[in-house]
Amino acid sequence: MRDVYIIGIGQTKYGEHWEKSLRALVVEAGLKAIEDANIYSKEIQAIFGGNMSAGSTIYQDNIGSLISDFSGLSVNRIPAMRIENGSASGGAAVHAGFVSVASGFYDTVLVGGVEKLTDVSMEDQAEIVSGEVDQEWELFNGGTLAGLQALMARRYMHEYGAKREEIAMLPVLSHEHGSENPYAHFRNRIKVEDVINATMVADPLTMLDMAPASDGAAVLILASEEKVRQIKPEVKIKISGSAMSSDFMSLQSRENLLELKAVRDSTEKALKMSKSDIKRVKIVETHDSSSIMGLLILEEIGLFPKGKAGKYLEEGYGHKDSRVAINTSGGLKAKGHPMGATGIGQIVESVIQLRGKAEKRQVHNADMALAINVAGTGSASISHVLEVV
Amino acid sequence: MRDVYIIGIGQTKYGEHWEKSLRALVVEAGLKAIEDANIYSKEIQAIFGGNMSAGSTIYQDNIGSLISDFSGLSVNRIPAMRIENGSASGGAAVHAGFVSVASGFYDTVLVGGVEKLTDVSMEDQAEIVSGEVDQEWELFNGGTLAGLQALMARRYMHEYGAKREEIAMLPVLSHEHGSENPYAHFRNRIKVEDVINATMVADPLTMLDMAPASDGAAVLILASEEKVRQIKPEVKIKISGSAMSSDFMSLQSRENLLELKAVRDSTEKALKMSKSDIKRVKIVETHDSSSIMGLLILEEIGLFPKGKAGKYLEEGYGHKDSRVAINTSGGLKAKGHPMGATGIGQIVESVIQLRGKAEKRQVHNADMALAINVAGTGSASISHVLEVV
Amino acid sequence: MTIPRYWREFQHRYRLIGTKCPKCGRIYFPPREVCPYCHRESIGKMQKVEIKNTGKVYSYTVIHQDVPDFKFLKPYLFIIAEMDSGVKVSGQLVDVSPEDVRIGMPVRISFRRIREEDRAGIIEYGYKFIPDE
Amino acid sequence: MTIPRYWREFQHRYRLIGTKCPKCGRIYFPPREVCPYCHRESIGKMQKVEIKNTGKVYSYTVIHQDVPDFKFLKPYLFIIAEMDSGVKVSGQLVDVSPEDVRIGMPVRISFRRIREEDRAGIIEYGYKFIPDE
Ligand SMILES: [Zn+2]
Ligand SMILES: [Zn+2]
Repeated sequence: MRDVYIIGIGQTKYGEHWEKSLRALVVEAGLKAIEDANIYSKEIQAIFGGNMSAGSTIYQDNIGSLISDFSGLSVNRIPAMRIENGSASGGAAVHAGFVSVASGFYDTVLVGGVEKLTDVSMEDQAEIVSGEVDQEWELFNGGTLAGLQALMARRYMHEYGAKREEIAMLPVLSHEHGSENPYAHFRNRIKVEDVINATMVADPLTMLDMAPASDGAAVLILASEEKVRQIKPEVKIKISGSAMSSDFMSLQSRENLLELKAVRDSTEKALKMSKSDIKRVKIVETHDSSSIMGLLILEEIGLFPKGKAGKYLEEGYGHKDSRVAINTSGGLKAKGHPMGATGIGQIVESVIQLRGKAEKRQVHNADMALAINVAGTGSASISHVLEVV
Repeated sequence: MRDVYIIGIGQTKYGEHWEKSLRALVVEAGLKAIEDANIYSKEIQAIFGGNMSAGSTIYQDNIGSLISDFSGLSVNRIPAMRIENGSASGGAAVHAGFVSVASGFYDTVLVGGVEKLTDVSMEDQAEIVSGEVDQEWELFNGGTLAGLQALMARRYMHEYGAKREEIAMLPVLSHEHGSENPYAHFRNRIKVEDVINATMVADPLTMLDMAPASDGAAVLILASEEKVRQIKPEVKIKISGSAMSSDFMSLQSRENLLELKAVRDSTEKALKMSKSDIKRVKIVETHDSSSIMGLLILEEIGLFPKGKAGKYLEEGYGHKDSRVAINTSGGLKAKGHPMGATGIGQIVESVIQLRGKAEKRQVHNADMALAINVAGTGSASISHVLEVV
Repeated sequence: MTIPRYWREFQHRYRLIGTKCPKCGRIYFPPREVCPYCHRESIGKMQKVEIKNTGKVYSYTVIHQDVPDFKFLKPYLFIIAEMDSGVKVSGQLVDVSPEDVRIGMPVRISFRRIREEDRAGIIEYGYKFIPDE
Repeated sequence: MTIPRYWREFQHRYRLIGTKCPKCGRIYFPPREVCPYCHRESIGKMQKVEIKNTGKVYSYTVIHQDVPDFKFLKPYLFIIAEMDSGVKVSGQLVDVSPEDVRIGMPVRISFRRIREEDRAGIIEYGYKFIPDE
């Protein structure tokens, strides 16, 4: 297996882009990434496009061709496939791109994710976002994605005696970091009381526990060792671990609501591949589609003891100046959650940090980052470890 | 690059499966393939799922997790991603699976495609099937998939002086072969007059020029050389070529409506990879989403001169007993067109032929097959060359 | 939800039919064609079983979202119950006010209307939980 | 089609706005942010151009399908025209009966109602072709 590097990144601001179409968003991010990599379009040998919901939002399928065409790449006849894994579509696309380069099949590939949600009403958004849970046995009965995650939160408080305030710590942290990220959907700071007193979504989770439905796109250019030698980037960033795992789709099928087996497995594998361990990781992007999901992930990967993540955050862990910085991007909560782009955007942030270009949110001595992208209530998980080499 | 083999196949009958859900269909085909390969589920290291329209038909995304879970594979924590490329989703999934094994990343993977269309009305089906053309610049104006292909047919008749009857030859041939395929959606034989006089869909194309919207699933198990040595299959079938290419998404963007550049490119690359050429191919599965698409593909890959495919079919070419057998499965027209499964089903048929198990539709001395799976009016194309080794 | 989709699972929903693996004895709801743990040994051998309709609240929430199909119910109680037969089942809980719900509370399953009228214009029925005391 | 989607492309549809690559001179419709042939040299440099509204029928069909959004028009003429400015444009052809349409026939573009009322309840306008003689 060959080493895989990230030589280019590009992203749009996340948020409500009424004036921009799905294709305009992904093209904007794609052209930035190609420029950042300082390569010619002819050097790109394949496209892996992450997108969850274009079929439901704009009735558009065949998204791989759409991305290839409007990025001006289809005249090169390169393969362009769409990868869909719900909220984890972006991470899955990165994993697919990684496999294709690591294995020696390609030298340079573009991984691009996009989601366009403001083309439909807020009500339809809630249903579309729930497209990744089991439609027959969860949503049919009223079990929305937020509702199911609320069941996890309630059980978490019950089993571990965790306080509501502790769960609210993650959105507070995400907003604090997000306030320094010019690409973030929300840049305001919030307090624990704000989270608890916000409009209820699914008791105990409020609007401020939940990631917003954002429009946005994020793109990476991946390259082999050989290619990197030609390009000579200032900072050489390697994907030293990439793994994807699965679990039962519906929450009711799992023995333990608070165990995210796919997350544990993908993270262990990615860390093992990178010959590292969680203690060496300086930056973690967790998948806080809701506060509780973000916390459960942090515990599952061994960063905090079970049931204690919120308490640790209260003590200052997770802040960009602490031993491990969490969601320096603002996370899904503040940076935003354009599903197909989310997992790719986590890695864009990691690269910015590893390049030392994160300005006010820069983590000192950032040399290793871990990004975790999850579908639904944990049915799929993709973990990536990134290192400066 | 390592050799990749097909060690297991499974498919459902294609057609209207009112009583079966999307997940039931893919599980049925998947379990058959696992049994056919004679392996244990634990040996499967990754899943590549092809599906086009579940987001629009049953509001279900996260299809990779769905397939993994209900096939009983999610407890193995394997990666399970959905690949979507419109009507070419199945072929794209096979290509992704091929890359993952050829490159040495995995030894055994499952590639499964499924589509479930009878869950929505016929009217909605027409719109959903058109999800792979450009929604903003084609369908918005009324340009359905069938309508766009009709524009190709009209231009074909105009430029080459081809007769309407010649175009109708492909559905006639597909139905003749399909009548012997127990998995086919339609098993009746039809005549040229039947095609011409059927209900008009988009002038000059009638209902009998167009592939039906079918429910169905098809699954392959791909394996490395090492794995094949353990399994010791009776007939060793190798994917000797696999390539995917892209073209402009909308028909109006192409200089020549009758040139399928992606098809030519993917087929040339696949044949080159297999160190072969079109003259050695005994069996071709062409993507006859409509008669005209099927014919244009046959011409583009160099099997017949431009504008003459129908004439050659009239002379008996393409019949299973001729030099090159076309659509022995019945093609998309008679076997059916469950989009996510279609490209995989083409390869299932090729394997049945290469194993010599096609009974009444068996091609003599079948040792090499070519399957071509296309999106929309040609925006993406995947070609696979299969050989007995 | 379209009519074929709805009717297809009607039996399973109406009588709470799951499947049991004859090899390891595990019971599954929703029903499965294959046991994830015994796989090949279970193919074609899974048995239909009716899940006993009593259990206890395992976790609960009150959903306030404006989801088109469930707006008329808003807010509604949604729970996962641990059934006496071992499986977990998620669904709405009715005939009780949110403040009286507790984890561990006995519930049973009852057949009820799930939504007013969905996008396809049909009124859909299925199971809901009610307090069992 | 939802309102944001509809309005976003309204200008391009109403005035038939495409883009031109300053490097190679190629004109594109629908508009593109980047020229596929000149790529990097065209990024940020593509120019908006109004496509001249005259051209000739390149191919045509009469669509008889029951597609929800276009049922009220059924059957309707749909064509690809080769415009005098070089690009091809597809769209409906109106104000002529199918038997009078020929490849090569001069047409021009006119602004018309595209559909009665779509899923979002809006009446949508865009370009259609009419005979030009
Ligand atoms: Zn078992
Ligand atoms: Zn140019």
